[in-house]
Amino acid sequence: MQQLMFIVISAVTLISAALVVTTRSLFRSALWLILTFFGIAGLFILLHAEFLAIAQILIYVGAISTLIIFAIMLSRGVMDPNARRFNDQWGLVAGFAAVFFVLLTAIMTRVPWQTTMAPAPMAAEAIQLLGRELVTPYAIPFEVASVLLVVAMIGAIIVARERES
Amino acid sequence: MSLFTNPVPLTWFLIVSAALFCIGAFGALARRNAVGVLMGVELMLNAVNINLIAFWRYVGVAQMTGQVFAIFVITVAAAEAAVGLALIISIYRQRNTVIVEEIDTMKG
Amino acid sequence: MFDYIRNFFVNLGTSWTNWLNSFLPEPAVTVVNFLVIGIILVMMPVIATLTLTWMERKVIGRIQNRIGPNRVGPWGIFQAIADAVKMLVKEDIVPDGADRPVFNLAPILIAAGAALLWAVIPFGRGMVGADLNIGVIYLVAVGSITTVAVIMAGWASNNKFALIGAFRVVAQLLSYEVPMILSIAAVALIAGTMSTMGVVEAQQVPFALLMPVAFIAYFVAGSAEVGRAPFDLLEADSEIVAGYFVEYSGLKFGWFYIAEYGNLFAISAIATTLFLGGWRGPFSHEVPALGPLYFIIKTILVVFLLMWIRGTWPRFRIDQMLGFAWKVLVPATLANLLWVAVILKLPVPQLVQWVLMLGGNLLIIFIAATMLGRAAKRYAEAHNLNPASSAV
Amino acid sequence: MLSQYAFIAIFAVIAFALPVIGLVMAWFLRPKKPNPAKNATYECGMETIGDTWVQFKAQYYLYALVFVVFDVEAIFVFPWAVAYNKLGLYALVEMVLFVFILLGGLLYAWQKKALEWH
Repeated sequence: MQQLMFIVISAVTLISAALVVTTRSLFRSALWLILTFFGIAGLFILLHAEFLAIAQILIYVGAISTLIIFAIMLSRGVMDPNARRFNDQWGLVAGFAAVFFVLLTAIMTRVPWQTTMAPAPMAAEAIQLLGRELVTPYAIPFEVASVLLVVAMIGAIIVARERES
Repeated sequence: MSLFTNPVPLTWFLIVSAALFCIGAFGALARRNAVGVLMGVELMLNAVNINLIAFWRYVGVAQMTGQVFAIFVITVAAAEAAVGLALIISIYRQRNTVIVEEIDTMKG
Repeated sequence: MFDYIRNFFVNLGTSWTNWLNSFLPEPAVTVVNFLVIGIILVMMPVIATLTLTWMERKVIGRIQNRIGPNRVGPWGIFQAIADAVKMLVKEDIVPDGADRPVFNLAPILIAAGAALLWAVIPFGRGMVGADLNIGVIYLVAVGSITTVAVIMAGWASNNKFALIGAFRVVAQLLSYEVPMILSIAAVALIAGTMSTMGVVEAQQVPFALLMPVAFIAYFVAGSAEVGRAPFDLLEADSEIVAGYFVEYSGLKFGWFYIAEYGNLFAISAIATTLFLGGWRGPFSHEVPALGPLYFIIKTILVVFLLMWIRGTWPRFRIDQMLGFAWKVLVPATLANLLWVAVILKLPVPQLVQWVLMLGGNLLIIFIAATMLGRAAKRYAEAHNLNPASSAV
Repeated sequence: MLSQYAFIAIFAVIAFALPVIGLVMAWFLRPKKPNPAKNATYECGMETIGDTWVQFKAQYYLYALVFVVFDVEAIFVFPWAVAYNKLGLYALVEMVLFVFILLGGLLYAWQKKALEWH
């Protein structure tokens, strides 16, 4: 059952990801991106990382895609339906990406991963454990994350604000 | 029937993640539109997250390190998207274009 | 016999499962049960629309000194059915230049989002679709589907009013989602769990009494999220026609309508679950069958409160509305979150903790009200208004 | 535990199926007589003026921006909240610091009138 679910979910994820980078209309691209994010959330659930799955939906679907769609709407020049999608080197890039994928796959299938497949912690405890680790060993990154967010917000506000004229 | 009973091997997740990463890389390098480039980058970051979580599940499930790192990756992705898109909007306002090739000069 | 009735709903479920087990293999029983529960839950928005539209018309009618619907059936109770039939047989118009696939997908998505909320809402002890350990943020995350659907509807309609409406609604949804998340976080903090069942079990005292700030913030944010007056800017007829779904007609419009009432009902149910003790009530532990009854009564009371507010209050302006979310609700809910965290670490008996929480919350409300009053006074002076006539 | 999510998956399928079934039913029941006037974009009865792509204000983006920051903050707050009872005083101190840094950001946005509707 898990393998079947995995195949279905990853097929959805990869197909919609491919559509993200190839669709001509940027708005539709963004919609495919949202579907990709949902697919990735599904993969996280198969991996017993429920909190990450929900965070994925909350942040990527709820927040980042909204930002992206707003940016698409705010730069309406992109709506030209006849504009070229790719730059001149796209063939080269496609070849490079394909080769890179083959290379990665070849490496990863050869490595004898020492998988333990220990049972995942009970879901409820997993989140408590996560909370504990966030504030105990990762206390500094935890605070730095907050600083990063605020700095990003301030920077983005300065950049995006309309000049008073 | 093995599709119904066997657990998913780690390699499968890694392959999907690699595929996603390459698709994202293609988008980031080949798209002309700056927002499209950014979407490609987001895909790449997501591929990284799949790897982090897969290794957490299969190798280090006793600690939450993989999940913690994935959360930080999400945080950084959000910050990157916020600033990147703000830059795109600002550039659009000044140059009236979001095509990457047309905004490659640093001089105003 | 009495024992059976005492926990009627759960026992009924057990009997049903046993009956299925007598002729079906184990996995099939699970699937059939999932399907049955799923179909019941998915109908909740539709049921909510059929009953609440009637209730709303009656309540608003009473507030406005009218009778409300009274022609179709006794007291007009079949009015909603008549409306449903009308929507079903009405011609569907897709405007020129619309992005058809996206245009058609938007109402489906918004209706599905409204239904998905019900998966984690507990109706009684052991009566929940899925007791997820991340239940409370699941509710928030599902809400983001609505945001996407709204943008899709606005964009696909090829209509500037729809697009402007969509943008406004999204700005509203985003702004009010923050205080909503923060008030839910305070609930998770006291309960020590994110499972909706766990939250109800943890409410020896309804959380609304411990942290009125979080409850009020959730209530206000909830009514803003479903776009109810005084936050009904998306339907502000005089300003932007009918908002992001102007171009929809027939059942496609119907699904937006159903999603709106489904969300109204769901928001009330969530407020009940998180802040008003859910299915808990007198004797609910001895007689678990009373649980769903308490749950429904409390939910309907919250719905009634929302209707009352709609019938009484004038509409906010968009700047006031967004300002209220960011400048009043967000600081207040953040203060509440930290205050509750501080109290939980104090080495005092639980009762003292509760009193301190309530006290701190009342202080927060007092400070917020004072600052709002001052802001209103400043605004009135700046605009030469009579202070008595200016709100917020 | 995964069975709970199997329910969510099945439920999601049903939740999408219901509106689709409804729309298919309506498709059979309703009249279909389109004409150009009906299909025109609705604009209070007037002829449509100009492009749909009116320029939007960056203000919308600023709201989304502040929202993103607080949304990301939520994924730090929730695990902390659930684990809080089992953690020492340092958890409180860290969260106070975390929230105050964010509050600083909010105050900045407030000062710079990023939260103001123009």
